Amino acid sequence: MSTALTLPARRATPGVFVALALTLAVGWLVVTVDGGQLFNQSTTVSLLHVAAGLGLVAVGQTVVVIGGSLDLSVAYVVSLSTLVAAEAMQGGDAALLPGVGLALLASAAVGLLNGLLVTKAGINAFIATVGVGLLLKGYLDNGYDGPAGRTSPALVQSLGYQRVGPVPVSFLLLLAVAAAVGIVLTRTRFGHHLLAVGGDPQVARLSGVRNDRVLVIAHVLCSLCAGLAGVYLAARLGSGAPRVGTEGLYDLESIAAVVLGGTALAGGRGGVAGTVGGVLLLASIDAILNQLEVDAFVKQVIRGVIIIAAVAVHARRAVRKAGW
Amino acid sequence: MRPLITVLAIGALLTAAGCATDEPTAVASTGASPQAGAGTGEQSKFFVQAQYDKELALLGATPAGPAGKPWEQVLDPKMVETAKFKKPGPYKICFSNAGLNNPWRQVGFKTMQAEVETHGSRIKEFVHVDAEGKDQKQIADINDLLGKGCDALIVSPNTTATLTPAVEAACRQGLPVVVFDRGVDSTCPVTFINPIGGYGFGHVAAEFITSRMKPGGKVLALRILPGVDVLETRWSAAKVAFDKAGADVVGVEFTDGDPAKTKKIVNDYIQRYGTIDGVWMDAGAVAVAAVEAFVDAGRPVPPINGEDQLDFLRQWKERKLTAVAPTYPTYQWRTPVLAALRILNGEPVSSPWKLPQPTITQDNLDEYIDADMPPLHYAVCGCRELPGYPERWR
Amino acid sequence: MSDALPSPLLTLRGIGKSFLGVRVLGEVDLDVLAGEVHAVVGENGAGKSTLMKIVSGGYAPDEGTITLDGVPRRFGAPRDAQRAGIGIVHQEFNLLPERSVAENVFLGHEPVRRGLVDRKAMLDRTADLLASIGESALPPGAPVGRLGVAQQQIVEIVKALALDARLLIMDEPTAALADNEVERLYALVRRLQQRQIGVLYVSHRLQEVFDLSGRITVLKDGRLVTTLNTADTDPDRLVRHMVGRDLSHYYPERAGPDEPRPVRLTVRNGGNRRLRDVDLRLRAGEVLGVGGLQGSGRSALARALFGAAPFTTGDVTLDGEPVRLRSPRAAMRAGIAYLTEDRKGEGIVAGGSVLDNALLAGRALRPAWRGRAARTARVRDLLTAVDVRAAAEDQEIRFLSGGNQQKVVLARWLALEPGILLFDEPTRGIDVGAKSAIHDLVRRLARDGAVVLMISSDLPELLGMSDRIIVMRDGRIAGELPAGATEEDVLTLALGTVPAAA
Amino acid sequence: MRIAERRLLATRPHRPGTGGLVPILVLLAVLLVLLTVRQPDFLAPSSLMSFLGRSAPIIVLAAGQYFVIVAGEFDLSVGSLVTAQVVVAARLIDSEPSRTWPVVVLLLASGAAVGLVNGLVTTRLRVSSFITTLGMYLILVGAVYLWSDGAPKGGLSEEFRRFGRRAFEDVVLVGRLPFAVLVLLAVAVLAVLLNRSDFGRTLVAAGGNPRTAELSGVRVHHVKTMAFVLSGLAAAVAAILIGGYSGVSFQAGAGLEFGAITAVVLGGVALGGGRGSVVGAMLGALTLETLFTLMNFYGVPGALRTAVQGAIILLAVAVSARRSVRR
Repeated sequence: MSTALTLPARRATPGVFVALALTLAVGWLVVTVDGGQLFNQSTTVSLLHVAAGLGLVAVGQTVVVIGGSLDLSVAYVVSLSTLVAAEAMQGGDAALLPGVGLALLASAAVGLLNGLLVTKAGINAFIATVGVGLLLKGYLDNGYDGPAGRTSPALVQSLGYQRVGPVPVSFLLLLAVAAAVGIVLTRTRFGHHLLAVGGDPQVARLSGVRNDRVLVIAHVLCSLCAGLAGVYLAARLGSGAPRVGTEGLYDLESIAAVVLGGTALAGGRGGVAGTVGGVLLLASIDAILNQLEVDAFVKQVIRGVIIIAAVAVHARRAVRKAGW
Repeated sequence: MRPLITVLAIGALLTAAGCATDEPTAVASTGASPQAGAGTGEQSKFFVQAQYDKELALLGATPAGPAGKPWEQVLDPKMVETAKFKKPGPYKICFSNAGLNNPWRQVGFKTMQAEVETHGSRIKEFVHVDAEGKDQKQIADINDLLGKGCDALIVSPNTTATLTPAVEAACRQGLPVVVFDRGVDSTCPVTFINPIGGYGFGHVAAEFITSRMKPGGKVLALRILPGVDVLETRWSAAKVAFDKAGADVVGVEFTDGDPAKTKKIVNDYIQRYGTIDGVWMDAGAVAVAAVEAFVDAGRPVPPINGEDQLDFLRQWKERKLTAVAPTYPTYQWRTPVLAALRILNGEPVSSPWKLPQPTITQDNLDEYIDADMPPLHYAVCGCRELPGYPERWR
Repeated sequence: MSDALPSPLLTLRGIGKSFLGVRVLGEVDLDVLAGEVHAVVGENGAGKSTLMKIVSGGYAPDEGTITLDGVPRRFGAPRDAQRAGIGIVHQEFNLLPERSVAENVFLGHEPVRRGLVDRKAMLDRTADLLASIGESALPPGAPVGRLGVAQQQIVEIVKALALDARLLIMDEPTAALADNEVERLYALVRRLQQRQIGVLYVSHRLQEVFDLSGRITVLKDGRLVTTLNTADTDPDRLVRHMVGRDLSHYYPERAGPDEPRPVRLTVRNGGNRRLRDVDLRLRAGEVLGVGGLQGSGRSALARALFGAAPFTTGDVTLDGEPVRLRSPRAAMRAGIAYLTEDRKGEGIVAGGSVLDNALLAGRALRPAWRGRAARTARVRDLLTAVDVRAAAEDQEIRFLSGGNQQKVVLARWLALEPGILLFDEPTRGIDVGAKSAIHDLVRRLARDGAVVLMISSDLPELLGMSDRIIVMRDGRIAGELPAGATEEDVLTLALGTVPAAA
Repeated sequence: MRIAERRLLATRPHRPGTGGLVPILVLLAVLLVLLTVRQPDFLAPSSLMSFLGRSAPIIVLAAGQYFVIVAGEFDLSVGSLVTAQVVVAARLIDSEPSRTWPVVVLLLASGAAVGLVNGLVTTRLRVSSFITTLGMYLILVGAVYLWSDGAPKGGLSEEFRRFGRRAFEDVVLVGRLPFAVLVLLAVAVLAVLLNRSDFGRTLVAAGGNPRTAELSGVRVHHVKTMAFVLSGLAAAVAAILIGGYSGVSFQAGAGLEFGAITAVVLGGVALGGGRGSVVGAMLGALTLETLFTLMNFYGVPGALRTAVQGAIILLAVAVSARRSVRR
């Protein structure tokens, strides 16, 4: 018999947004002193574009992480999706929607495979998704020796480069997707069940939740988000790019963003808002260091330190609230 | 029951993967297959016959320009007017760099920085943004640079196709754009600077190897990664050469630039085929590892190619290898700065600006070996009389 | 069992189940009528939990039929059983601490409006359900992790009722409850009965079985022994059915009141976040019982003495010398052992072997390379001595029954030859046979000069085993009672209804 | 019935997790048979020895990773640690033979130090080890590039390189005995002893149920930190062997963390901790290496290899997941 269940932090207050505000303030100051300008139009647009790509992947990653799972195949899904979209479109606007549809369908299929391997075959998510990632890498390496296909110009125009003031359409897409996923997580049965499965699979199962189905759907959603990121990148790059996902380190960076946003890797706790904050934080740090022309290697070190420090702060807060 | 089904499903997947391997295997090991002479397989979609012919022709051409300064020379010059870009100095020059993630780019970038220093009075600011090998970031970087009041923009694209729209956007701002190393699918930049190119590299190496081994000899091709355009063109030219010479390409392997993996692969090929008659490489990064694999196995090193990295050149000399080192010279990093300054001064430049691409052979090997430089330094850097030599490159 | 009875709500016929070729249940028949409380009793390992899991859809039976309302059923998953109207209140809480009461209650069947979860309806209906069982004080929006154990128990029950359950399975529902809270549960069960809900009630506490049930089914070794009308039997006869023999006396003889033995451990003014003003003297050879309600500081006292949540104020002496019990290791070095209340969460390493579990403390405290074989041999002897029943010593401990797991944990501590043993609910959820074995052992340890501090919610056990009893309330020692005290004495102190004359 | 039950526990010799080795042994055997069919002389002593020698680094890494994983944690920093160590060694030795041994000692010490930091951050600051070691990975990669200005400098001495490259020649029975095999043997023996020692068993318990372990006197933070230190040390040994085998390169450790984790899981060790043996982990690594060699001999096209590798890993792990008794 367990002792009384103790209560950790109820809702992770979006501490990441405090960090974001601080980072931007300090960054603005430093950049200004340095003689640069942090918030001019082009910098802001660049920042939001970088955030849009990573953000879409990270929002999807949030879903699986809340369910207590993990997806390390997203980088390859992103690449796959750019190729499927661009090759289906072949530079024509007529095939725009079918192209997007096909890309999402292919991504969903990968998510389905991930989900089935994790639930039905009982393979740990880390290994299952690394394995699927290797399968995809094999397919991409074997089938493509470089960029292929052409994205439809209309998509490039709209999703790739169009913006409203300083805000790119792609970032609006990210916000829309994040809002939708946020509603799914907090307001639908699936969301409630997912939080339960991530929090305690046994409890969920005995409460009549179909754990396997919930996790499979979570993996499909995650891959769909990665696929959408792929569509965006195809629009941005004008063609399918077999290495764009791995170059972008979307697998590890998306997990970093999720964790920065306060979602626990163990599952059962967290939300999309924090993830978007985490993505913006990562992108802002990048933008600031870019302005200061900091060496890429220094950047990497700083990024590593910030990720560890942020999670340590989260952990401290959780410990203080929960007691032992 | 369910897990069983899953296991079976994965099994089926595996079998499928296994099946799919058959065809290309047969193609890769042409010697073993009945259709010998069918060659090294389907030509890459990167192969463009006209481009290939042009590059091979340039290999024999004589460059115009000052002797001894290959970074200022041009092969087959086609001058364009730049008067509309003329403006008074000093200038702010911006550089969007694909990455600094390998020694070649490191050496090149240091050379470029040194070149900038020599123009201290004419360049007031040199802004460098590193895209860390990410297309997406480089697009954002270029966009970002457009808001910074640059007088000229130098771009070394991460990928040709995907960076084209961003470069075109930069051109539309009326800014002189200079592209080097990899190109873009657009004529909007004022000029595109690069050496002869991948076909030349791959062809020179493959010709050398086929000429030094018995006809129909077994060749192992070691490649770094699939899907990198520069490397793909090198291999597609080598394919043509090997097929023409009737060489038996027993394997085309990817090493990821990892010397340990390279040694393991070479070892296994030695064990499998007894002798290997030639080793072709699409880049020099793991050439030394390949040489070591033969040495450690107690076999003579067959004809092999590397690049102009000093570790390979030293091995070549010490072990008296039968070798050749086509280059993709790092001195090309000097040229964009020169070109930008000329353009801003309204002087005509050649577009495209084709630089000579020397090959290191047994005859001129000693010229390039420099005992003081680190092992991964690229010998054909054109940097010896630049400020800060040699410390800057160490 | 007579033909005159109305047709039953649930009928089980010939239920059987095997795991890995071992038959754990066979040919079990059982009926539950609407509005009946039907108790199921038996030793640990008798198959009660397995049977309950079969009825609630956790396992599919290998043989036999389940008929609900005259319709034969097959449950592939808990979900199917829930849909059919069978709810279960688990021995171990199935609640998510981070989620609200309402979210927990409606987990798996959230009300939906226009595709979205209708949060308002969820809160309202939870409030209604709570009111219907007289618990309207419980806020439906509060996170479950903030509630006390008894309240969590109520949430469990409401969770089962939310599905309009017509049959409710209660598996050791009082295991976590203090005695005054049990009364509330009784009232609740009777209210369910009035609503014509059938209740399958599994418990080790015979008192409850007699207080609540109309009929009792006894299982032994996976088989049906008998089904009795509660009115026609008594505890002694029931126990004979359960164990197949007479248990003439439950509790072993105390040591005689001979010469006072030396004081081994004293605490003066001990306090920490959960304890205040603790003064304590433990003598060699005595069994000190600790009573009190859940959360009164009983476990906190044991944890403080064991260094898991140390005293922050006050002085502790051992054999007259001051000691600092800052960590479990320090306490272990001082010869103190602690058998935790939460066996699964804190007592065993579920995936470890029986032997690894038994060796754990010795390995941790005195790592050594030489002498390992001798230590292992000693632990083997201990495992035999405490009569652990397992297929092999490298069997994973999670496959053992609760009683056998507890014996392994005991062996782990005995291997250290501790002088002071802190037992926190050592017999909770353990069958009668294993229970008396543990009682014998406790007594024998005391006779050999050890100090035993025994926390128990089971009043007969507390009274039967202790040489002396202290009762905790609100983090303090509310009073001390000699051997021979009555249940009323303990309850009075625990509830604080009469000022304790200390 | 009762009497039958009262018999003593079957005291078969206690071998932690031997049953879990069956799948990996079967897989290894199948791969070896396939290999021998294609290349009969692969099993010749000298060929086998050189295969073992070149596989030594990843096997050593898997042994180190085992201790971290069985304790319920991850170490994603080992690959970058190997790279950093090789690059640092080259720069410090700078082809000067006399500096070999001091640098070897320094590498071991710095490997242990990185492990210590990983362990302390994970246990004391309660940062999930996935994040700790991911951060450490970024830091090490960034730092080493920064320190070397983007290109490795200096060079390794022959003395340093012999550990991974040279061998005792003309040894009876095996012919050629690479030093790396001896190092591997020593590491393997040490790892098995550690696994069976009190430290090893308490570590496994700490991975299985940290609360129980803590309350049984295990210093959970301490043993987990030690596990990270062991992983760091293993990375240092691997770095010495890899540097020796193939020289200095930024690619020296690329991807090794995933390789090691995959190997450990392939060897039947549960991610999440508490179950599996170090022998299984090392066999898992050997199996992976055998698979790569097999693909070399069968001439599987380079681009497809990852797919084959992925499929085999999924298949093997699915089979052992199915085998592990579900209740």
